[in-house]
Amino acid sequence: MSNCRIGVYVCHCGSNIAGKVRVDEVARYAKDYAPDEVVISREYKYMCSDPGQDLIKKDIKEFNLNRIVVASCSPLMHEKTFRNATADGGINPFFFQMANIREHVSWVTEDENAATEKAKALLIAAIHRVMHHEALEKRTVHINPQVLIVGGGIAGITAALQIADAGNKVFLVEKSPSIGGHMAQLDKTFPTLDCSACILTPKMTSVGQHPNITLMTYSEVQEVNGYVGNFKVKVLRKAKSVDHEKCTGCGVCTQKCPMKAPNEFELNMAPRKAIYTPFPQAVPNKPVIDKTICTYYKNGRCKACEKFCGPGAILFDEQDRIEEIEVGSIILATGYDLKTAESLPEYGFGRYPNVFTAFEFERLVNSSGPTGGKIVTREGKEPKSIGILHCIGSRDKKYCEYCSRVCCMYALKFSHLIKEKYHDCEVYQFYIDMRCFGKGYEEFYNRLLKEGVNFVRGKVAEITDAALEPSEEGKLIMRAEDTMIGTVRRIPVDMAILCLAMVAKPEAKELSHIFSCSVGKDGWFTEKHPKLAPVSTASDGIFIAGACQGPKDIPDTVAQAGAAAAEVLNLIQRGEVEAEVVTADIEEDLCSGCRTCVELCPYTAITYNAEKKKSEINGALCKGCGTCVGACPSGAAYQRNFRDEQIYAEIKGILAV
Amino acid sequence: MKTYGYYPGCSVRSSSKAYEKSLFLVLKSLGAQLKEIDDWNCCGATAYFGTDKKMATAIAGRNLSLAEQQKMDDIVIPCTGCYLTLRKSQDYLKEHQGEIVHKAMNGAGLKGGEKVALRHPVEIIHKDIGLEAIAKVVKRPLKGLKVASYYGCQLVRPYGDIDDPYHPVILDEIMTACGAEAVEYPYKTRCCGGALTGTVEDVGLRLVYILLAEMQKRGAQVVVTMCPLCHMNLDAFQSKVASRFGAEYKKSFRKEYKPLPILHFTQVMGWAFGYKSKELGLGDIMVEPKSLLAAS
Amino acid sequence: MEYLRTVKYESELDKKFLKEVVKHSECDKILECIQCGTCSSTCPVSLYMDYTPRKLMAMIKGGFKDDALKSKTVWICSSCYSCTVMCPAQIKITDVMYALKRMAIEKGVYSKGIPTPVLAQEMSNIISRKGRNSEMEVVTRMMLRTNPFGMLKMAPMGMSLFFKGRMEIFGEKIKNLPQMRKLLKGLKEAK
Amino acid sequence: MSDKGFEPRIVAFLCNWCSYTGADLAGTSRLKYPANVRTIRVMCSGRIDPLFIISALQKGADGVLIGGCHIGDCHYQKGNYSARRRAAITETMLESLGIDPRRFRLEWVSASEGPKYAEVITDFTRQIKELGPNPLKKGAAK
Ligand SMILES: Cc1cc2nc3c(=O)[nH]c(=O)nc-3n(C[C@H](O)[C@H](O)[C@H](O)COP(=O)(O)OP(=O)(O)OC[C@H]3O[C@@H](n4cnc5c(N)ncnc54)[C@H](O)[C@@H]3O)c2cc1C
Ligand SMILES: Cc1cc2nc3c(=O)[nH]c(=O)nc-3n(C[C@H](O)[C@H](O)[C@H](O)COP(=O)(O)OP(=O)(O)OC[C@H]3O[C@@H](n4cnc5c(N)ncnc54)[C@H](O)[C@@H]3O)c2cc1C
Ligand code: SF4
Ligand code: SF4
Ligand code: SF4
Ligand code: SF4
Ligand code: SF4
Ligand code: SF4
Ligand code: SF4
Ligand code: SF4
Repeated sequence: MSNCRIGVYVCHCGSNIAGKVRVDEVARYAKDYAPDEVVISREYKYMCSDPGQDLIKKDIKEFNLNRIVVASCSPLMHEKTFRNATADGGINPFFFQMANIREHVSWVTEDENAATEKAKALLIAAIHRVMHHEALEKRTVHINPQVLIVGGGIAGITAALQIADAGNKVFLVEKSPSIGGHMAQLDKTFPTLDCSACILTPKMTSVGQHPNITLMTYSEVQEVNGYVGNFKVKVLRKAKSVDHEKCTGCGVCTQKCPMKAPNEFELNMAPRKAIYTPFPQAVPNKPVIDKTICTYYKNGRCKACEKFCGPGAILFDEQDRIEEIEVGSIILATGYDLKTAESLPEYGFGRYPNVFTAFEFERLVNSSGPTGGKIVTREGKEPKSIGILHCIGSRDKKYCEYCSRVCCMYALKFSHLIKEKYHDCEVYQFYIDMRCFGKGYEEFYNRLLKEGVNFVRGKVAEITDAALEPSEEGKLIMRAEDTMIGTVRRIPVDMAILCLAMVAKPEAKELSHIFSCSVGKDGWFTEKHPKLAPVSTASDGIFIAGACQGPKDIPDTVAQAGAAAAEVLNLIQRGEVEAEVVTADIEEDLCSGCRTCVELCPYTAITYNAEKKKSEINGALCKGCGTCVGACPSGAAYQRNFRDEQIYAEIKGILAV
Repeated sequence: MKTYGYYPGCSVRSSSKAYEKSLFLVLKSLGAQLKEIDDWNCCGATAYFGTDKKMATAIAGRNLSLAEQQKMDDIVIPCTGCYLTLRKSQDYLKEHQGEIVHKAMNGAGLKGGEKVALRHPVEIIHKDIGLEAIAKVVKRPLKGLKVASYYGCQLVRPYGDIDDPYHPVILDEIMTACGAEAVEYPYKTRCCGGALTGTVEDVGLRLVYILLAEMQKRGAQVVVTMCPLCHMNLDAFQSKVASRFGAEYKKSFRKEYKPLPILHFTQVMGWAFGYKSKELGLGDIMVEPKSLLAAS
Repeated sequence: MEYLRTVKYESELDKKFLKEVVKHSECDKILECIQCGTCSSTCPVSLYMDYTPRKLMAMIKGGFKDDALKSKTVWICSSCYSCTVMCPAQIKITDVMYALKRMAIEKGVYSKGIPTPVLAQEMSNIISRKGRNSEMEVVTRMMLRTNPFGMLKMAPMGMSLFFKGRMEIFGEKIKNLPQMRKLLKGLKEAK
Repeated sequence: MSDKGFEPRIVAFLCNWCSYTGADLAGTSRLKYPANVRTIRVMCSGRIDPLFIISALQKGADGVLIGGCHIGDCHYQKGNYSARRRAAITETMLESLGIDPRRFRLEWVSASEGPKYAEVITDFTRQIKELGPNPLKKGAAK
């Protein structure tokens, strides 16, 4: 390419480079190597300083340069600086290439000759490469200010209110008939012991009434298309069989309905009707019909609800439908599940009636729960002794390797709630390590120590009802090594509570496909960076908040929801974002339609156009990894600024010395 | 008639002949038979792993290799001790290809041993043959007989691939298929004492006591085992246990300790299939079981 | 009254012990023990041990070689594998017990009064002589070496087994004994 | 082949996010390693076409290294899986071309593994020195 007029600049970096590399020799070598193309080759003390940059700008004008090469530090350090200088000089910033002769040469090489030779090779490679560069334009994408939030637990609620309060439209999609999530099931919350309903209900109501929030309960996201700023989302609105516009929430239908089913909200410890609202403070506080148990849907008889409904809100023939919405950003806040107790047969859940899960216990102490807040065994008796078993399924390589983070604290909370009601009840905490790391948490632990709870440091391996002596009869036996004392103890109790591991939602994997983000080995959504981008995902414009990212308590969940809201507001405020420049594309003529690339793209940016029998790349989705390019057997796919010919030129140059 | 390879192990040739006898009959009724590995040797047993793991593996490996040379795809092993020893040895052979044990085996003209599938009778009866087939050949359903199935350690642990290591059910299901009532109790896989009854008797006997007491309390009339060593511990040591711990039992549970008949599970199946007491070796059992079986 | 010194000086410990144990097959995960006590909790015989399995893990990690190898624990372990299937760190504790047994026998430091090592040795002798094992012979030899008077206590049970035809005095032999001997000899030479 | 003065030339393709940054870290930590390696930056190890490797060997490289993020850490989620798959193909390709596949290496180096980068380069240089000059190289062929 003889019309290239290249300016070469070799930096001393004080003595950082010049102390090891003979920079004058390197600069001369470049000129001699390609005397026709290299118009000017200089060395200078500090290229990144203002005078250094001015040198480039001035030379472009004076020598009519159209390509710039700087041999200095790592491009990760100053590529931007020199691209800007190049642009300021009046040529496209991509007609620039950098050679790293500091981090990769002067700082790591002992011998001066070897360093100088290596620097030459890297510089010649850059010269070869820059000859093949092309002008590239920066692009921007407009951001639609509407926001989708998936999941209406405390995470989704918090984020929705913050974004809506800032004046933006929010669609909140919740799978179940009411928002509230797991927090709605809790009794008191550690460490301050606020009543969960008291702090949550006002927030739920605000969501229900907020003019900027469109609440879509009993709904699920089915499909997401598009990219940051411009997502098209299909939401499945499951038929509620009740017209919520007309319904006044009077509850008469529920009273009259003859069909009962176990109430999931109460962990099946109480019944609900076929037409029901899941709990008294539900938002929206209007019922849905569970078609799987309603006799009308099963065999066409009943309709009692319809008969008694004053406003005529019952809609038996309502159908599931798909609603399409357009948003610019998305927050996933789909929460967690508890590991099923049945998956750990050694703890006898189901075989021994008085083995309870942690959630069952939350409902048991809750004054609006199935026992009206009375802690009783399944036979209805007051327990005289209770064992609380930590780390059930957590910190266990057979099940979940991680620590669930909240169970130590809620186990302490349980002890307190028990002691509050039954002062003389013997409460045993079987723990491995007491993890109380939040603000005020250790203090809460200390308080429990004073309340006279028994702490046994040792894990219970199994629960049986096998008595070995009269005092054990009719009890559940906790056999554990008291590791502090070094003795195995058998402790009989009336009730055992399993602090089960928090686990990712089983559908998280499927959601990660729908939203093009990823899940880690345990099924939690993966953040972009664990410390520096904890609520971002690998897909721009899609954020995560709350326990769907990993086990978390409410303070952390709320903090994260706020962070996710801030990220979204940041996008909205900016109005547009810069798109990746070094994206890939496909030469239509060359593409054989083999579809190798389609499979490989981590961002589903490539689609196969069946009509043309060619693959196409959506430039807005492509993040520029180049994987498709590396795999394309026809050479049809190419990546901007990393074209094959550019890399071949670099290879040629690097081996020319 | 399906033929399986067969590794008897030393115990069924001495203390547990009745197990082998009844196993053959039961399988015959179910349309299967066993072909013994010619010139098998002792599996090495657990104690062996405590002396020299490589030697133990080599000794067990000889059996696996013979089975393959004799063209057996799978071998049935009635003793769970042998079963586990052979399985662990096979794993070792797979993981240490080309190392010392393989070299020594090759030197003695022994090859392979990694392919043959190792099975326990309970597993083939439950999986390959199935509960329906059992129900079909039952002639004397064991109506009302309360049977405690005892699994012991080594079938379900450490592999855990045949049934749950903590709460297995396959033997209970086999017993139910024979018309009996399965007794639910928490110690189905708790250790029977293993070799401790012989070495550290105090501990061994106490383990036997805990098991028998628990079964008794849950109303078991008969206990079935699936391993000669378990059987030996529960059966032969029972009188000792009764005399040593009878008083403790009475104090704790306010009842006399009543010795339980301990049977090989195949004996109970054989009875349900209509075989005679003599054929099944019922007379070998310390606590006479025949009247109970006959009554059911 | 005599007061014992219970402090352990680092110089009394053997820091290489952990490495030695880990070298044995399937003992590689000891380092991951979180001292939860699940093993001791599920172990049916932990009550009779001088050190619970959990303690033994800590002792191995800490280099308490003498105490670990002399402990009764390894001989009381009945190899039931409960701990192995329950350990949240997936440490194969049973195999660790086996490894310690082997090391104790090798060094001849096992705790006196425990007949298991003798049993194991007798068994291996019989197998290398005959290829098959005879319960009667093993037990008799073990008793004679460790506790001759115990024989008398065992006698009644032995008699009843004998009368039930469940005691074989002369064990069987395999046919191809030369092969067995060659195998064992090959093994010894290879080592 | 043990040319005493043989100084091999090694081309290293490094991904922008992990390995290139790791190499930078080796520099900022002033670690020392042989000067035989020359780096080419790509955005992702998934971009690397096996033909780049062949081309480098044809043009006179004595060894080729690919550096990517550890499996599971790819900045682009799964580009390094492609790299791993292609590395296997590359090895067979090299063999069929009569090139010792040990002249090619795939290593995972994270952005914080400056010392590992230095070790890898040191070790690979040593290995290539043992293998001697690339026989494809003109003039080097015997
Ligand atoms: C027994 C127990 C006691 C606890 N006690 C306390 C305590 O005292 N103090 C404390 O700080 N923390 C406590 N926690 C932790 C607390 O529950 C969580 O921190 C909190 O609930 C996390 O909120 P979230 O919104 O992230 O998830 P969730 O509460 O799980 O909410 C997720 C929501 O998303 C919905 N959803 C799920 N999937 C979809 C989908 N595909 N589409 C649409 N919607 C979907 C769900 O229906 C749900 O409404 C306790 C946890 C447990 C297990
Ligand atoms: C030994 C140690 C190791 C750690 N290692 C890790 C780790 O590996 N991983 C991890 O995640 N966390 C780690 N942490 C925790 C981590 O350091 C903190 O989480 C983090 O630094 C907190 O950041 P910050 O900005 O809140 O506070 P700081 O880092 O303390 O920053 C506060 C800033 O405010 C300035 N400032 C203070 N007062 C005023 C004022 N009146 N006016 C103006 N400016 C003011 C200070 O000069 C300072 O620059 C570690 C902490 C310690 C002590
Ligand atoms: S451009 Fe880079 S190498 Fe040159 S002076 Fe600036 S920091 Fe140093
Ligand atoms: S009776 Fe009608 S108005 Fe009242 S809650 Fe039911 S559906 Fe709504
Ligand atoms: S029609 Fe269905 S929902 Fe309505 S009252 Fe009858 S059973 Fe209940
Ligand atoms: S928080 Fe406590 S109970 Fe929960 S897994 Fe962690 S250590 Fe175990
Ligand atoms: S891999 Fe290349 S040829 Fe195949 S579909 Fe993609 S762009 Fe077209
Ligand atoms: S360069 Fe990467 S992100 Fe872009 S289309 Fe190709 S594979 Fe997808
Ligand atoms: S169960 Fe495992 S992790 Fe826990 S103390 Fe025992 S060996 Fe250690
Ligand atoms: S294998 Fe040994 S240590 Fe482990 S539980 Fe069984 S008897 Fe105890």
